[in-house]
Amino acid sequence: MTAVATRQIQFREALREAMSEEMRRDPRVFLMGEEVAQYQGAYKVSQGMLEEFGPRRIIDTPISENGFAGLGIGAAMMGLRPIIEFMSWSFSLVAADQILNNAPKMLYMSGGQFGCPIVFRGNDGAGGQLGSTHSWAVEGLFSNVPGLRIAIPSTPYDAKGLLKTAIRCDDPVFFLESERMLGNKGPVPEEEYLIAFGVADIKRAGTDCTIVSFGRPVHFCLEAAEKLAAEGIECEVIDGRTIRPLDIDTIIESVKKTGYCVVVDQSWPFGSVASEVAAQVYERAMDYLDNRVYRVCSDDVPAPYSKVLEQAMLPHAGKIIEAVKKATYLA
Amino acid sequence: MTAVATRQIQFREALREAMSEEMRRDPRVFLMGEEVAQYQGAYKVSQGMLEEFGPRRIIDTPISENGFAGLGIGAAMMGLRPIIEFMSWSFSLVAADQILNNAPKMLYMSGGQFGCPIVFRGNDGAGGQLGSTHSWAVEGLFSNVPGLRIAIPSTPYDAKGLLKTAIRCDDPVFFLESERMLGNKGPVPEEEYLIAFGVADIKRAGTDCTIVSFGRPVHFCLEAAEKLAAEGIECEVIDGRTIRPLDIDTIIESVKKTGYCVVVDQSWPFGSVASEVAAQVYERAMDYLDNRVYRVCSDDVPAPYSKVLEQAMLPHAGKIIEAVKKATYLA
Amino acid sequence: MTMTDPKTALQPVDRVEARTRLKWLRDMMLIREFELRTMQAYQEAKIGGFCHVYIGQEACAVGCIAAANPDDPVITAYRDHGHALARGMEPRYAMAEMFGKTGGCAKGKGGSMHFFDRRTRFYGGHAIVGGQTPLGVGLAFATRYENEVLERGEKRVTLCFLGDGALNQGALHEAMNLAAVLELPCLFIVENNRYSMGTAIERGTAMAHDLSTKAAAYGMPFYQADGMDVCAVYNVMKKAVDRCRAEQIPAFVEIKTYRFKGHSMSDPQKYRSKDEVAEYEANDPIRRLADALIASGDLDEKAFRALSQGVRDEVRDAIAWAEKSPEPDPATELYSDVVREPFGPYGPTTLPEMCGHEPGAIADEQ
Amino acid sequence: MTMTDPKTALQPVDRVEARTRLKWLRDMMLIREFELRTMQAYQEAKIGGFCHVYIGQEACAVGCIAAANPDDPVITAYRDHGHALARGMEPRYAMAEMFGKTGGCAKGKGGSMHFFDRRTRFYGGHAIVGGQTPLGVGLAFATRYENEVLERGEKRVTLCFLGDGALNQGALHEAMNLAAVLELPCLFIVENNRYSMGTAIERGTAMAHDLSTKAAAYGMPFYQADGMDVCAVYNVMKKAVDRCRAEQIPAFVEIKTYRFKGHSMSDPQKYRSKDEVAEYEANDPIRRLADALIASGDLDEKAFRALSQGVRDEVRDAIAWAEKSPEPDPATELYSDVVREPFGPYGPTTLPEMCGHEPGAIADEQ
Ligand SMILES: Cc1ncc(C[n+]2csc(CCOP(=O)(O)OP(=O)(O)O)c2C)c(N)n1
Ligand SMILES: Cc1ncc(C[n+]2csc(CCOP(=O)(O)OP(=O)(O)O)c2C)c(N)n1
Ligand SMILES: [Mg+2]
Ligand SMILES: [Mg+2]
Repeated sequence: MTAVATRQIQFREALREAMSEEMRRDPRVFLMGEEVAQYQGAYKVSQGMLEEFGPRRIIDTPISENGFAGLGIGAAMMGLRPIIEFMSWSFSLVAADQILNNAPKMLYMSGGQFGCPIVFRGNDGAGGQLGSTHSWAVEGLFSNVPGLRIAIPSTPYDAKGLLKTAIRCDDPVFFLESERMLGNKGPVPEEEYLIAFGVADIKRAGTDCTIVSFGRPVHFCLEAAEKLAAEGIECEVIDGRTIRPLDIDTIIESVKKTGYCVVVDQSWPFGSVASEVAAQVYERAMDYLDNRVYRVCSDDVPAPYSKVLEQAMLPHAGKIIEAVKKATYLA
Repeated sequence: MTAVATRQIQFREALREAMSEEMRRDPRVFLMGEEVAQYQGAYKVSQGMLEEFGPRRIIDTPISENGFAGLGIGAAMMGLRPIIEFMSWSFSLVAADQILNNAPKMLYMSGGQFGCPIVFRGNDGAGGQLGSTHSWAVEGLFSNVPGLRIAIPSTPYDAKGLLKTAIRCDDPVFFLESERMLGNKGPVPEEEYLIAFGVADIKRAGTDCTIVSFGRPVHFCLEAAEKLAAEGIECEVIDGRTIRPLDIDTIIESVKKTGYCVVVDQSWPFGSVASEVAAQVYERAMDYLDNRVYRVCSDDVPAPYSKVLEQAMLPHAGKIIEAVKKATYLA
Repeated sequence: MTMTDPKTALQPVDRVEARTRLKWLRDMMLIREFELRTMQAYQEAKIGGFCHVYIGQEACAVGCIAAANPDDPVITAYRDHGHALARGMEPRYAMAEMFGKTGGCAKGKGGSMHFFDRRTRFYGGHAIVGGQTPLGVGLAFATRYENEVLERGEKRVTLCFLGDGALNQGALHEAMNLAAVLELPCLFIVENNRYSMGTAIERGTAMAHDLSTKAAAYGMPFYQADGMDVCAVYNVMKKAVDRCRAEQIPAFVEIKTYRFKGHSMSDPQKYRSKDEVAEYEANDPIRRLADALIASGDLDEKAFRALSQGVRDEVRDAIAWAEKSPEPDPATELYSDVVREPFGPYGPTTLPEMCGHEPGAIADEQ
Repeated sequence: MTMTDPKTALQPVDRVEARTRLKWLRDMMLIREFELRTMQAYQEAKIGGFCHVYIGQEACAVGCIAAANPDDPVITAYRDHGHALARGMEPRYAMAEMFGKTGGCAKGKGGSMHFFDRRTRFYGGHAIVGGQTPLGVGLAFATRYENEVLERGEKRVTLCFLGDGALNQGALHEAMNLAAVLELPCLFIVENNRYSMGTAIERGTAMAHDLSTKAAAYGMPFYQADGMDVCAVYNVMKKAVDRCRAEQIPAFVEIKTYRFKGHSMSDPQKYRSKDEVAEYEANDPIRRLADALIASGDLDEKAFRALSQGVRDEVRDAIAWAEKSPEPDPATELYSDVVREPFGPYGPTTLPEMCGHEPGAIADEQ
């Protein structure tokens, strides 16, 4: 509610602004990926960037994710600052070796000689009826790996601030966007700003139950919180914003206050970000918990194509409301 | 202590027996991988199998993990029963797309038409000073994915029984061995037996603290339990044996009895199998827990080469003893 | 290898009766009609997700599959409607799949990009570019294994279709090398429609002007066909299929084709000119075959109209059937078909309705 | 491309003084001695993990690197000792690395398979077969980018070494195609020692007898050299390097070589005959160069013995230094060098002692 004058822009525009500003600021930054240049981006995130920065800095690639992910890492070892776009993080599986074996370990393996200041970014998560192969929420897999940072914004404001931080970061960052949110509008100031990694954002203050989430499901949490507020339950919705580093302090502080905790995570439940948050909450705040932590994840099945099945599988406000009620002994 | 007469064989021999017996039983079973045939296996697991089964069923491949993993999946779709050996699971990252996008989802995507009865097996985990790229404990990554089973034996006996079950399974199985254990000897009866998936084994009974582990660290747990017993602390050591399905019931039963729980996992901590076990233990037995669950994992850093650093990174008896003491308020 | 000149006569086809060519015409018309109605249904939001139509490329699937035997395995990428139909999947199961209904060929779990049909040995629709190629080699491996180890069945070949974009994926190269060194009868059939999304093949693939070099790198025979002439496709494929079957070796086939529509349903197509599209449309493989059959006296305008009406009816019925097919019930469907041997939360596996009609048709498998 | 006949004269090298060839001889002898002592140290369990020695292949690294400029990036696979030394890493840092000591080139964190040296622009030792090839293309990309966007530096080429086994990894093919379509000056140098572990190249790679087909598939110039003749390697590489530097394009180089020892320290070597090994050993690249230099009067037996003694001393010193270098302290080292911008449990990054000697040497980078 700070300034009514703040302009509203789309999530994709926020991403584009972040990249463009950083490219103007630092000539070592370039953008590479499938259809990012001439096509103006498969999802129009990079629209207009070829025109501004030219074909040496906005670079189309063939469908060779392992190849161009590795190319980016090699370039980063030499001090450039690549932004590598995966049209979808689902396609990053063919590049798993490069992004998991090389990017996050190069500095360590080389005894501090070669860092890897690179951003991998693209669409993550299901929700578009794309079926099993195209619906990965990779945070469930990749967050296990040390040496990397994972950012997962839920609003245009966060997207811009976090992406600028990611691009300036001297270490590899996995930046998880969502095709379902690219058209979302939100306030983004004209002035430059950055958002530090490892700082969660309390998207809604509340006293009765802590809800922790990351990325797109934050919106389902807010929707659930609105409905629950109408029933007199005031939830605190914490948007982690980055998974690595995880701002567990903010979460613990909230749980100590509310005594209840629900974690909402769009990936599969087993060994997920939700498992980790739950485990850490218990470890650090068990004495403050008045009930067990409830986890709301995608169902433990491959992503189906059918709309009804897909909706049944994904976290949504209804499931979150149910979980909060269970967590707070109202159901 | 059942029969002194039980012969002792090596872990690698147990694996070989499981494969050979199943190949004799079912002509649809074949073994494929790098150096499995003429070289007699990079780690001699398949020694002699080329001679017995011939080059049509014991098949050497080029260094093309994504290619031959996919080959196996295609063959499995047609009803064959491939055993695909990864010299190391660390090399499965180049095959991540095939093993994660295809194997565990084919049945679902095809609406029940094409199953994938395949076993991927090989060495997993660190401990041999192989450095960051070669020291993956892939359970930390892959256990997030539904549609597959993950078996991780700690003894020759379990290895044989579980591998036979894996080969007969109509669904994909990731079978995680350990190069560090291949030479370990243990009792394996001459008679045929199978070990069902999802059935944990209590490797040591105890009353004071539950220790849950999987694979090679089970031995460190037993070592710790011995030492703790000398101090009067009787630990119950549960070997999960399979991660998917997870035999949470056996774990919960034990925790209800002991009131304390330590989970030992050779992968990195974040979103790990340990996180999952901890989260489930809290969810199902919070009222029985007299302290928080302690997790012992590898340190959250890339695997170093140096022996002292690597040993410092991995779970070992010392760390487990410390965790048990903390968990039981003795430290 | 000779290419027929666009807009001139089709290649003569030896030993193929006019009746067969009429069937090809009908097959191509069915695919075309199916795809037009697919586009319409997508606009009406009856179909979701990504959807890629096959309009313009019909001669590829029809000509290739005509050259193969019914028990030769077939596998392809996500632009899979044409292959499924050419192989014999009834349009209703295909349409119901895209409508996300239980009657779909994958019970609504796969969608447009993941069609499957056990009965016709159609091993799918695969949406990760290049990801189907190692699977194709695996199918070829299995047919050889069945012959040589299980000692049953005839010599078979596998048709593994891919787009030109897949030339740039490492998976294809590992697959080709494996097929070559293990001597597996897999035909890698590149449907070169000149674009992967908005990327012209020359921008994405080295040596795009001479794909025979890709075959040569693996010592494979190379074949090339004009994909706007179903007869040419058939002739070339027949040679390739016969040789690979007899010698049990792989081969590489380039079919030069074109997609008349956008990459998917949301493609502004700024990367190519209207003139270019019009030029190819003037070379429509359906029109060409129809004209040739009329010229040879094997078809007249009236029969052609009847054919048109026939496929229209069939696709209309398919849509009506798909509309009526029930939505899957999450209570039973979400957790079924995850595993064949249920455990924990997972339910049993069942075959789609489509397979129910011919139980045991492929009892030899699995 | 002419191959020198084994056991005959070496190729004449234009514009290279005898002094330079004497340096090559010493470099090769240093690598040989280093590797012999490495094997010994491994037997004594002073070295752990996987360890792959370069004995027999010395002419490859030495000849190739001689043909490049000091600021041309170099990258290779896990059999990396020879490249690191040829590039100028002092043996002590290499040996200490394998001893797992803080004085190692990667502070004991990398090990035998992961040598790195910023000062000499040696971008590592990479242990996933083929995994270094996209990185190599990235280095080439960065050199072009520096010239053309950052407008600094000279035209450079990247030497990207790989084993013949990497020919079968998809990563290489994606890398080659990217280098070709993006026009990046990367030399893919295959050290074809005929085996990947126990797999003879013919068993694993289609068209093994003519690797020029692999280059042709990407429209790259192809070069081939006798890897047992350092002069031949230099001559061929000089041509390749000069052309790729001038035209800023990629190329593919096959160097025919042989490893005299097993794949790693635990290889029974049943896949090849003793005779075969003996035949290659009779063609020892070090012996050949020494003989040639003696024949031309540029070296005598006494000078040769002095050289031998020199490298023995140098490696003995390296071992002594490595022995004395301290073990890393887990309290500070385990959590350092994970990230450049520390957070949570992570400590700061520091350069290895090796780099301390020339601070700012590559200040232009990073
Ligand atoms: C590994 C991977 N990367 C990217 C994509 C996104 N994608 C889907 S189709 C496509 C273009 C493929 O073109 P082509 O192979 O020529 O097939 P066509 O669409 O022409 O039939 C791309 C980039 C994908 N599905 N998989
Ligand atoms: C992706 C991958 N698969 C398997 C291995 C195990 N491996 C290490 S070296 C090697 C053989 C490589 O041979 P080649 O490339 O010819 O190199 P050379 O040993 O002859 O120098 C194999 C299979 C690996 N490191 N990476
Ligand atoms: Mg195409
Ligand atoms: Mg080799």
